Amino acid sequence: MSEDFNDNKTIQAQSSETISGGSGASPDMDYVRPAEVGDQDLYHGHSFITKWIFCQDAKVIGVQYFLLATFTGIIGLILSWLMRLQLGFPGAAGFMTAEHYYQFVTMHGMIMVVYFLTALFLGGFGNYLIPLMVGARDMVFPYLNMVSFWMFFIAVGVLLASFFVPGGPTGAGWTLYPPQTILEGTPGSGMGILLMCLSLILFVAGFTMGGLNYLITVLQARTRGMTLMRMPLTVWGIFTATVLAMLAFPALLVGALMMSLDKVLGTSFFMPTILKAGEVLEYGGGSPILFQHLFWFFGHPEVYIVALPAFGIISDLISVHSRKNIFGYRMMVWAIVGIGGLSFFVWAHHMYVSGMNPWFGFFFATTTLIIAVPTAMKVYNWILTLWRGNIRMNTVMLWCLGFIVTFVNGGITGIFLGNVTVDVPLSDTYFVIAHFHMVMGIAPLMVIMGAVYHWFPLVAGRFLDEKLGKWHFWTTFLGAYSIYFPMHYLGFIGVPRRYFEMYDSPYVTSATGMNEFISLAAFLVGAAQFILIFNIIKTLKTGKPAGSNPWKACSLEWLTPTVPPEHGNWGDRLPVVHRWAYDYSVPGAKEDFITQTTPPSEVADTGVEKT
Amino acid sequence: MSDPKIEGYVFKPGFKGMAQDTGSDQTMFKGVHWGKAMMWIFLLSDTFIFSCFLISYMKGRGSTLIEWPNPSEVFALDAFGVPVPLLLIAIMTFVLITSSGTMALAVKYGYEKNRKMCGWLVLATALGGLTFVGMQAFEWSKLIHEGVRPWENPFGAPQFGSFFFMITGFHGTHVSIGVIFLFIYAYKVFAGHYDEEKRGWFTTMKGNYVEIEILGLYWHFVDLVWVFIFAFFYLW
Amino acid sequence: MHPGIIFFLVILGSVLFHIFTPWYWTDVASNWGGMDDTITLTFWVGGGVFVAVCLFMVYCVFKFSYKEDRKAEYKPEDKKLEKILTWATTLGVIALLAPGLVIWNQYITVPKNALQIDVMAWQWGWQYRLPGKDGKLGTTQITNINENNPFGINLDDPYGKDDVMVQTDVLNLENNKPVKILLRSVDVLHNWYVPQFRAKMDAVPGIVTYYWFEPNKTGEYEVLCAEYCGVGHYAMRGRVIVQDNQDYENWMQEQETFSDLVAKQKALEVEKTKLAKK
Amino acid sequence: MDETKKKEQASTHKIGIYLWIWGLLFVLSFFSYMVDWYQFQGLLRWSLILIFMFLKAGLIMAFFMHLFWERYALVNVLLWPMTAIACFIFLMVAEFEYTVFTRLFYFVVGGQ
Repeated sequence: MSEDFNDNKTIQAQSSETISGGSGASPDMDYVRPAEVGDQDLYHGHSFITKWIFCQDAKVIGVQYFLLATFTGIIGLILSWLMRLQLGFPGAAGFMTAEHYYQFVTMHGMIMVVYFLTALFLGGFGNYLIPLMVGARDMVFPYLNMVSFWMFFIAVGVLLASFFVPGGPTGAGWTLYPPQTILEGTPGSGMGILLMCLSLILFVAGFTMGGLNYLITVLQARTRGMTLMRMPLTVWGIFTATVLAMLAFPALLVGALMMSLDKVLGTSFFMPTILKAGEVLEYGGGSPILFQHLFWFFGHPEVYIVALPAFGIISDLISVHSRKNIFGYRMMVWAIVGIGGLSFFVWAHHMYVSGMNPWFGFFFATTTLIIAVPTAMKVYNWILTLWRGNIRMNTVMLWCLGFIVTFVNGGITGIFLGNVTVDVPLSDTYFVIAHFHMVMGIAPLMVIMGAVYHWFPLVAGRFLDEKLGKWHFWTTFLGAYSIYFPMHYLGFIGVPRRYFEMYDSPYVTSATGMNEFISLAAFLVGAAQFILIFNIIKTLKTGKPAGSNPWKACSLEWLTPTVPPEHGNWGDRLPVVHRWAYDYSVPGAKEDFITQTTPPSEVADTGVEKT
Repeated sequence: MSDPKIEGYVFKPGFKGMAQDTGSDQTMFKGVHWGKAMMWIFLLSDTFIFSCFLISYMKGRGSTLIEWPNPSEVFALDAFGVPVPLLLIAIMTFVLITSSGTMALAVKYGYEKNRKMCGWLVLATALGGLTFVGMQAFEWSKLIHEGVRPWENPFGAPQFGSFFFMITGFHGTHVSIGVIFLFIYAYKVFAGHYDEEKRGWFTTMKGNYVEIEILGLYWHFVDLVWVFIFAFFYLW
Repeated sequence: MHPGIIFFLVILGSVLFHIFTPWYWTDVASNWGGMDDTITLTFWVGGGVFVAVCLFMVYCVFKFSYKEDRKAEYKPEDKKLEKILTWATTLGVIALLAPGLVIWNQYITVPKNALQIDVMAWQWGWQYRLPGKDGKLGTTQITNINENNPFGINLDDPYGKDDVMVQTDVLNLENNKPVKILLRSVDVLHNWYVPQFRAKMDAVPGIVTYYWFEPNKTGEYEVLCAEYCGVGHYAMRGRVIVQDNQDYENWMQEQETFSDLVAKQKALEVEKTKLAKK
Repeated sequence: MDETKKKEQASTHKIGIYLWIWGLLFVLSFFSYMVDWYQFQGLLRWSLILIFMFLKAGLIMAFFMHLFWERYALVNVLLWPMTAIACFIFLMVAEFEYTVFTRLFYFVVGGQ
């Protein structure tokens, strides 16, 4: 090995060859190593089918992911309306039986967490933004990327098919805890649960293909000058989330497979001896807790699979629209990586009252509260980015502010639930529902919406309508906050979750009014999302043209030769990166931003501190 | 392999080198082909799958009160009238390690652009894999014949059969997929796709002998998993 | 209207809601008042952070709104400030965690004098078994369960003979006497939860789980199932009556033991065979 | 052309090392088989099984999969996630011991 090492004679590349443009004040200053890997060959589609359907362009795949995830999300939204209708106004919907209610609860949860949020952040934003932001022509394996989307498509198809099989979709709760998941007495315990498991397995397989793409693109296909520590935080968030997904989904896959075997073959992985309707079933010796461990070994990283891309994206949005660099970039990166790593050591905080080994409580409470520190640091850095900034109060910024409020609120209630003692009275109550909807429902939704308003000018070349956007924001934010903030207090009373009819002890009857109010707010918030759809349709044709780099951002995705970027992204020459993505308001600079591709010699007389 | 040569980049050894590679632009794994990096990350993910299987197996076996069948006896085979413990498993291990060795040599000859040697060795690996799958099929049918089912078995805890069929089945699927790809790649080597840098069927990338190493990684991983299954399932 | 005002009103509204809410926890009726204290502590610390962060945000929104002629500050990092914030957060977290762990330690350490109660759950109901004069519960097996042996007590276990069986969903408890709830389930997951006692734990088929508490207010309380267990989950209720020593003893006298039941069944059997013979 | 060929050959290893490792793997497999043949029990069995297993796994990864020659950046990325697996294993051992304890205590042995 050491011999090989000595052979490494470096050749100083000719600087004239490597400078990209530049005034040439000091060539050495602008030197960037030549490319290590040759330019990527891409398959360019010719027909409608290869250009828009079976397409290998990551940007199109990203939009496909976005649209399909949104479609699935709307189904999840409608299910939530039906649930809230039953809870707020029992009996208002005649067809609503307990079976249906539990089926809707289950499908709502699974759709929103896996098929909506995960697919949208990683499949949607990941595909669109990663190649653009790291300066690649496309994902490294475009064909695999295409297959990934179509696997997702099939997975969604299988999931939705379960609505139409005998017995309907599974109604086991999105956590799918055995034994009840596959026993009579739970709706959809026949075909429903099998299709759910199959759909999850397909999703994991498809996602693995996409995930490998995202990871290798970030690790191995960055453009010249793009170091890891110059990447926008969006890429960091999506990248780390993908790492988590690659390592966490296996546990879900294994759990789903074993549960299917329990159902189909009658194995007893998760099934102990069971007495049902006076008869002892042919199961024995299995361990229901094992499934819970497998599920949450996946499930907790899954929370961060949703949260980390949101953290990354929001950091970029806040920075761009405050015209100020993100505060403590290094800290932000390490916080993302640290949260990601720690998330594999906290899973059983979902299981404090599950009957697992009671001593685990100490371990998991400690690790869980440790994870609160990097998370808090991120929050501080967001508001410190606003501080002494020059804040544009547009729709994107409003979504960011909405995110901060809801995320801090949900994060704080997370500390309640992560601390083992406090969790005991609150777990399995509405407090939990309120907490996770606030922190991984509403907060990521704020980010998605902010990101849509922010990047729509890039994707479509036109601005979304600001006025409609503000209406959209305020109804969503105020509505969602008034759904979930009061809901915590139902949990304090001790109302358990997953009740078809609200628990009507004397303590709760007083809360009927609040329940109705929550339902009304839920209808309103759901309806408000259609403002966005209307806005998109309206502005696709008539919106104000955006032109190049409309927000005056520094990062690479805005610097493509054409808007919207075409297949291959960069025209003839890949960009060369000279600095991080956050050089806003540098003293002495002509404008209040310096793009990542600006060579140092051009801004030699400004006060740039970090490159 | 050894450090590649990259224009304008001085390699540092050890952890310093790691910090430098990580902090550099363009690539983190210097000189590592995209496909190879992908295969490594995929194998990492697959490691988690097999780990979850084996951890579940440990949990399941550890918490049952019914006695676990003694694998040494269950998997014994009569040789000339004498029951030899784990005989078939020992031969299977031998076959798989043999095929791993031929694969390793195939990679070496591939990088040396020795088309003939590489092709024959990949083919030999494929045949080894096929033998392994065949023996596994024999083992399954023998056990099924003896009354072992995924849900019950005459020897003890019912989970024995469940975990046996699930884990060896999942591993066997990996081997079978590997065998299919080995045959395909043997054909590609003999046809000279890597010498003339022919593009693949589903990719725009140029053919390169690094693909043999990528396939090799997968194949060695299958062997690696077998090492763990052998230790935990058959020897425990 | 400036958006900052609305954000401010949201924060103010949250605080006011918390102060004036008519919906809050029920009066604690067990020894787990410490849980309420940790919640209150978390509220003070967490709520303080929430309000501080959000108000700071509102301040920034007002103070640093976009102006054409202003340039934002350029300061990529402030190591000192970040260090201070990290340590302050760490301290806060430790302050929250430490009492939590102490009380958890109490939660999983059952006092020696606690009365053991076997809570058996099924879809969808509860029944209870208390130790007899020997103070010990007999072992059980789900496969033993039949109408003569509703709890599946192992017949060869001497401790099981005098076990007191409560085959309704009403359980009586003695005030100020610690009880250890031993949970088991014959089919799926359940959770025996009385909001006023604060404590809860899942009943898991195949194993026995436990928790303990000491009721300290007489009265009648409702038992809820707090772990989803199929379509009947929302209606799976029970009742607990906490009584003073005398009432409790009286109630205890009325209950049937396992050997009573066996004897009764045997007598019935004899009667039957007699009738058949006639 | 000549130079590039030389370079490529320098990047592969001598055949001897592969044959050596190959042989070692056979020997180690034989040893672990012998653990069962001689019916070692208890701690000895476990430590021998684990030692041979890790040696075999290590040899395959280090030489057949070339990890020994890879740069630390790759090696570290591959090995750090194993801590999560280790944590999972460790906790599941504690979990199955607890499960089997409650099963024995409440369903078989009794005398509480």
